[in-house]
Amino acid sequence: MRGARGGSLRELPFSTMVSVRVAPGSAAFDRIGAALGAGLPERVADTARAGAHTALWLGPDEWLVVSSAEPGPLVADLVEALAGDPGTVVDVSANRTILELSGATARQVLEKGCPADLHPRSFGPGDAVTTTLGPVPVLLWQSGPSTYLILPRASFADYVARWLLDAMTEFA
Amino acid sequence: MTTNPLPEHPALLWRNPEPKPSYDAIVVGGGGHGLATAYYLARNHGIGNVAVLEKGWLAGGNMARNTTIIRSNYLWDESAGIYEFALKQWERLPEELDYDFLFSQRGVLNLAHTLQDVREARRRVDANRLNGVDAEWLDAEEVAEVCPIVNISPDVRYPVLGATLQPRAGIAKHDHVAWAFARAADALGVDLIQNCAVTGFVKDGDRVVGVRTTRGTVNAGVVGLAAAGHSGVLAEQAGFRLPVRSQPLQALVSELYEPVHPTVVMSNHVHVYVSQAHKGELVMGAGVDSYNGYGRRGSFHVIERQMAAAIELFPIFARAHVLRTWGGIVDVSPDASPIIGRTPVENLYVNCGWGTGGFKATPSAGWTMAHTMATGEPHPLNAPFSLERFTTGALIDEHGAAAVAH
Amino acid sequence: MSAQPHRLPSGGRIDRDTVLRLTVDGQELTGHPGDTVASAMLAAGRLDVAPSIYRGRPRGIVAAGVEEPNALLEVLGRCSESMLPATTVSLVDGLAVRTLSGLGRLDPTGDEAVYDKKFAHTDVLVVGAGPAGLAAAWAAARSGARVILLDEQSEPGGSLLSCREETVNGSPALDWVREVVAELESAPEATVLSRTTAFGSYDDNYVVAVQHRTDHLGHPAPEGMSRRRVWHIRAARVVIATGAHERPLVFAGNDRPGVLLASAVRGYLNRYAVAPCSRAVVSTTNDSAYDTVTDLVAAGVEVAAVIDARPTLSPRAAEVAGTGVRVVPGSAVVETTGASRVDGVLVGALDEDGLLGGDVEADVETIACDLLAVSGGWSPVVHLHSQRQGRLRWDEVLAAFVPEGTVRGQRVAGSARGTFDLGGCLEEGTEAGVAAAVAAGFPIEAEAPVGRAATGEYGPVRQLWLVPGRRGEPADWHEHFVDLQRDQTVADVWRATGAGLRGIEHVKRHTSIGTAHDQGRTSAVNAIGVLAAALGGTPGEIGTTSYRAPYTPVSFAALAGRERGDLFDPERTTPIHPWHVAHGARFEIVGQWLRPRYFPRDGEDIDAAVARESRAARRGVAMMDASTLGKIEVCGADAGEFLDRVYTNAHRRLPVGSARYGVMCKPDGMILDDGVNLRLDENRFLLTTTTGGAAGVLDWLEEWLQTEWPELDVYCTSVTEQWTTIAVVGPKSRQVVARVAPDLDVSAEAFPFMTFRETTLASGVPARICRISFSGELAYEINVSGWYGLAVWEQLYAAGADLDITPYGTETMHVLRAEKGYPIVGQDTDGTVTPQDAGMDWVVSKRKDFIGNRSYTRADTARADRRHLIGLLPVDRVTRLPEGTQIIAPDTPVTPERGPVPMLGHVTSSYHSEALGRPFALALVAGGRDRIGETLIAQVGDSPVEVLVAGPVLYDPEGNRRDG
Amino acid sequence: MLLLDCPWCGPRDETEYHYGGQAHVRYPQVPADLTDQEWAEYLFFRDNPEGPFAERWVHSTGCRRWFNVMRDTTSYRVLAVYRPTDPRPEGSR
Repeated sequence: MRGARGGSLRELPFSTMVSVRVAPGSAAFDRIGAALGAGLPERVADTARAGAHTALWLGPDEWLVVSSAEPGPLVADLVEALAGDPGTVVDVSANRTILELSGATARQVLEKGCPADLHPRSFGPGDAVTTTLGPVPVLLWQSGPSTYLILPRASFADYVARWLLDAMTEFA
Repeated sequence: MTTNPLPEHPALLWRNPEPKPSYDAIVVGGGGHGLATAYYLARNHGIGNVAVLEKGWLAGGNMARNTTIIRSNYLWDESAGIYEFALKQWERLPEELDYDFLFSQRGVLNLAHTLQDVREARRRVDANRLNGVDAEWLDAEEVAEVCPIVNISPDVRYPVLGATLQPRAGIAKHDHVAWAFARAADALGVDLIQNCAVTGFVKDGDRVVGVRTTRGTVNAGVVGLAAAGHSGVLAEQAGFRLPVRSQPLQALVSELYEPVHPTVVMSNHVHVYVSQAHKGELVMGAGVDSYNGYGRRGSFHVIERQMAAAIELFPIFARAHVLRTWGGIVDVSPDASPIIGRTPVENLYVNCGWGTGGFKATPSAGWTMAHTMATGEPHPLNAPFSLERFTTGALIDEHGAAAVAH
Repeated sequence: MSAQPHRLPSGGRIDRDTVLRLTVDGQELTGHPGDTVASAMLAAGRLDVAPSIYRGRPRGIVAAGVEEPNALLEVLGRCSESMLPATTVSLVDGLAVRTLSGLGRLDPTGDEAVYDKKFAHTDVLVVGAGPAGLAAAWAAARSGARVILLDEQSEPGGSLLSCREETVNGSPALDWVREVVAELESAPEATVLSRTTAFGSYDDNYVVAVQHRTDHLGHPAPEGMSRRRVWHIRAARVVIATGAHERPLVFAGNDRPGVLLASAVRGYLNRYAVAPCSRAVVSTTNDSAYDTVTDLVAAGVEVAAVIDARPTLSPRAAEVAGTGVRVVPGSAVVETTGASRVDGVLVGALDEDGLLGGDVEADVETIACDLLAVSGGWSPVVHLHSQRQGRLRWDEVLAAFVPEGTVRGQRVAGSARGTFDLGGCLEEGTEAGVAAAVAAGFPIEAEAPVGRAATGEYGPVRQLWLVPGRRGEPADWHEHFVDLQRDQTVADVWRATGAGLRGIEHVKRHTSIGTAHDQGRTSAVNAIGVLAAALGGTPGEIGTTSYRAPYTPVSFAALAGRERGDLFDPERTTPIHPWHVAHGARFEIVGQWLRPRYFPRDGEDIDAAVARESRAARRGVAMMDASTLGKIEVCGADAGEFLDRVYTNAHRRLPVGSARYGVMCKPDGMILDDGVNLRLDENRFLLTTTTGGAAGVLDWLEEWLQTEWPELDVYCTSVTEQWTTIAVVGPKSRQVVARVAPDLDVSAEAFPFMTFRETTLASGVPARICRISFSGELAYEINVSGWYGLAVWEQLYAAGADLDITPYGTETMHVLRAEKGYPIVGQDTDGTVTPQDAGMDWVVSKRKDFIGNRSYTRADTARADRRHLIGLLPVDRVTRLPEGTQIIAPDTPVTPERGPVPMLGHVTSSYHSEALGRPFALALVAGGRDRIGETLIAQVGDSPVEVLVAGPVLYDPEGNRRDG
Repeated sequence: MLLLDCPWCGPRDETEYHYGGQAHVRYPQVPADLTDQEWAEYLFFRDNPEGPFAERWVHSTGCRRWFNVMRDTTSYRVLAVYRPTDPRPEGSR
């Protein structure tokens, strides 16, 4: 959907997503980082991008890799990098839906329901945090100066999309 | 329009005596339960040399903060027994205490929104009826007949599929109830001592013989704790632990409105319980905050969610105004049922763990606690509610039937 | 302009060029933009509002702000709103209102306005845009810090909006206000919000405020623009600059229309250009009312006298007296006269104890007037400070409760902390703003603006809590009002103390003083003073009642925000949901999920549909969307060990490629959840949970892993939505599965029960197919990525079309599983049921420990007569027992009126079985397994129904059908 | 609305967390060795002090990590936040 003041919302379907759990600082951690082309980020809100893959920090030993590559080969590569060490690699491509909200008013739309501090001094392009939007837990990832990716669990996607469209009405 | 004020209180409520050095019995906590305990010690057991020690002002804790719902439609036999006994007392207390505390048997509806709610509700109705508790199952249209402002549209997120109705349930004016017990206890010779905090217990071996207070040490034959949220703190002073957690519970009232809500409606699923009190204010409970807290306040999101739920069920409330919110400290037990009985300390008895539901049980809590203190043995009604049940596993789990036991 | 006879010819912050129409109680009035309903009423010469709530006494406008106790409105319209003070409702054209007697009306018309929220984070939050707050925000914003300035009024300025002669930095004060606001509005990180009331202050500087966004517009709001917005503000530092409220005086007839707060009179004169009278008397205990006096004089209103309770003239009083105004010191108004409005006052002299000296009747002077302006001193607005447990101190000199110390991260500035002079407010505000910015990490220095006002230093205050009546004792003073809205008087307070009450909380409850719409803004401190007078002692010894949010009332709808209607609560759906909708499914709510309950065909009711769906599953083939089941991947070298600890049965030796049913319990031994678990490889399991239990089980596993067994090499990943799960059930299911999964050998030998296979479907979709059955029939569960869930569902539906493959819902699923005696956690269990109770001793390992095991040897848990899950067969073969029906022993007298009827248990599940051709039930019955073969009574309402106790497995007890 | 400082994610609103009750209550090594009374203590009995209290929280909508908080149950003020592997600060229980 598009609005007069430049706000738009769309779904980005069929992105590969892989959940990675591994102990930070371990050899497997380094191998997985290398396999992705950029080390796994180690701080809250950090993301690391290389080529088709972006790794999003979810927790001290948990990442979500979002990629334009095919799920099967990527999972296989990462499993190989883990090499049986403690940790896990799980294909979760269908577990979440990716909604893209963009436009000059995007931040204002989100601030109607997201308690995270989205002010540029605190949050900017390349940052991603787990938070809530209205009553729904989401992964919120700012992908550009006025573009945000919102990743709810897929079963909530319809609600979140309706919530966002409602919040955008004021700026339409 | 103008309206009628509440009935006047009696000209004299109570004396304000100084504590004596010694009493036959001391009740720690001058809330509804403590005052009722003292009253029944004097009335039922002839023990008038009793002091109620209250650290603040009489009935200033949860008694002053609750949403005044009275009902007895609990699931388990033990609960039905003690709450129904209380309801029968409520029905005679205005006369017995000669005090119009605005007991209004306007009925309580417990709404069902899911098939699981319906199963649980019908189970409870059937159990209630066999336990001698009045209970009916209503379908959605019948709900609307009892309470026309309930939204029974099938097109809402959690449609009303039906409700249980306890016609004899209702509300009373909380302060007036406490004052009625206080006045009656005072008249029977009980000393009601305010601004008197218990700071410790005097023990002779394993036996309690008195209490230390901010107004000096007072000796006692027996001591009963009726301190709700502070029970755990007192137990620790006496040297034992209780399986209770003290948590904030918030509630709120609106401004006064012309009557629109003739009954009491509770919904566990959407999480609302609301009545319209005599003056016209909507009285509504919010949820229990998750954490331990003695701050008599909770967090705002709990209130916000409560309002969303209220409007979902009662669209007419949209433009009502929240006038005042507040918090109390509820002592929540693992099975959402109270603990009334002996403690590991001889001659020290406890009445606690009522969580969010103690007001309605005021008469039976007082009655059974007085019995236990006077005789050293539990009354049949409170025997199942012993501390020992947590060891044997004989819990009285009211969570399933009433996640919120208001 | 005759419609506004009391409008002054000039001045005021109103737009005289625009005339707005207003209807009050049916009376048509006019006003201007900038007016409130109250100022427009006063301009028209209308002072009176609806009579008082209980005593029906005439009442009039008293105040000019939120503290108004009398003038409450119902604003009429499509959906009316009640209990809004006339002093706060901005005038818009065509506004129609009704005045209320303290009792509102709820409009049954649906409220279709939009309400929303806004989350904001700021370095400095300043509450109140009066002189102190403006100075604070101005200073803080210069640092570059994020600053939010809130104010409840229609424009910034606070008390300065009502001023006349005050200056800041040598210019008229309102010029300074304009400059500061302009500077703030141009600062990139500053936000100025008017019509926004901070009503609640919560832990860690979380302040909530409601912004009124549309009512004042006078035209419909743009679509989607919220009528009210609740701001959730997390602030590093908070400056509270909320000002003070003036107190009225307590004397006989003080409720008569025409008695107004002195500061309100000033506001009407200067802000709204309304002179609400022609001849005024001013009665005061302090200097502040003298500004009202000089303003009245400047506006051409005759001031008949100033009655000053203080025995000697303060410098300010003397200054005003020097201008020719008659000032009567050491005196008070003891009574008002007049029918529906003040037409005069009686003035008496007070001795040093505050009593009327001498011959009361002879010494009282009558002064004619049409307005009495009163000032009983000022009460700082300490609500936000107090809501955070900030302490208060009684200040004998100021005669006010003032903040004592500060709340962490907060400062109170200006008259909110008892600094009542303009210069002091500006200095304190600046200092607070600087300190807040510095503390938030934005170093700055700023020099305070210099403020000057006619009243410089705030002079002495006389504490005058009740002006004696001319006759009788306090217990008789039924016209000395303490709380106007609640109609409560000095006599009422005396009655409370006479009953034995000593504390303000008890007196409040006895009298209801302070509980009205205004929450005691004009009455609370006076009540404390009156109580102090009754009991002896000072107000400080009495103390205050608690301050609670909200500061001013907030509508339910504003708090609910968007969480209404369609957005009330998320509906969780599976990828197949659109298909279900398109095929007419009726849904059941399970947790937040919507699940198809049944798929009626034309004209079918639920029973007919379920019978048809059941037949298909038992005789042909049927399919169900089981995607809502929770799914958790558990990986790691210790995964098997971990599952052994959390499930009652062993999982460590489960072969790769196999499935096992598992039950998990709480430490108290009661069933928590269940599901079928797959071993994907040596170190990987896939657990399933109940639909409602998914999130809780994941949390449960993580809790044990992280807090008790961090040494275990185990990682849990929720994959609930990753997999779409489709159950294909029935004797013909093998055919259907074979068609969509041609690479799979689906023979019973090659693909036995409780195993699973990975394959690729004919459509190219990778799938994991399990031979699991929740019905006792041959059945498969096909798991595919959610991306392909709908497509694979449609493929299966097409592949089985010639076999009449039948989609079914949860109702049929329940019937099928109940016929086999499989319990549903949460339906056949209720948190008090052990696996043994549920007849699943077989799933409880005797060889390993697990969470809950220890509890089974406790006295109650070990009882033989616990309630067991068993089957019940109504003997009449007709009655379908309502779920929840209680079971009693035969020959039990059903006489509840004579005492509780002993109950043995209850019906947990009950259905008509198409397969058995009869109704049946599952029930929890005391000692049930020892009663098999007995006849018991199911008490259905008043009707006893004989039921035969049976084992729980009623259909195919031999298990012959699972392999097809 | 408490503001809790997750050791991994930093300060977040209370609504992102779930409460886990008293900290430092270990699951018994061998439950079978406990008397019924001791087992009951583990199951149901917890400290409930008025004042500093060491309690557990989990950052449910964030990093899903459990951690400990020392909080005053009267003022609600957070006195310390520490990881499960860190020792309990002085002065709490």
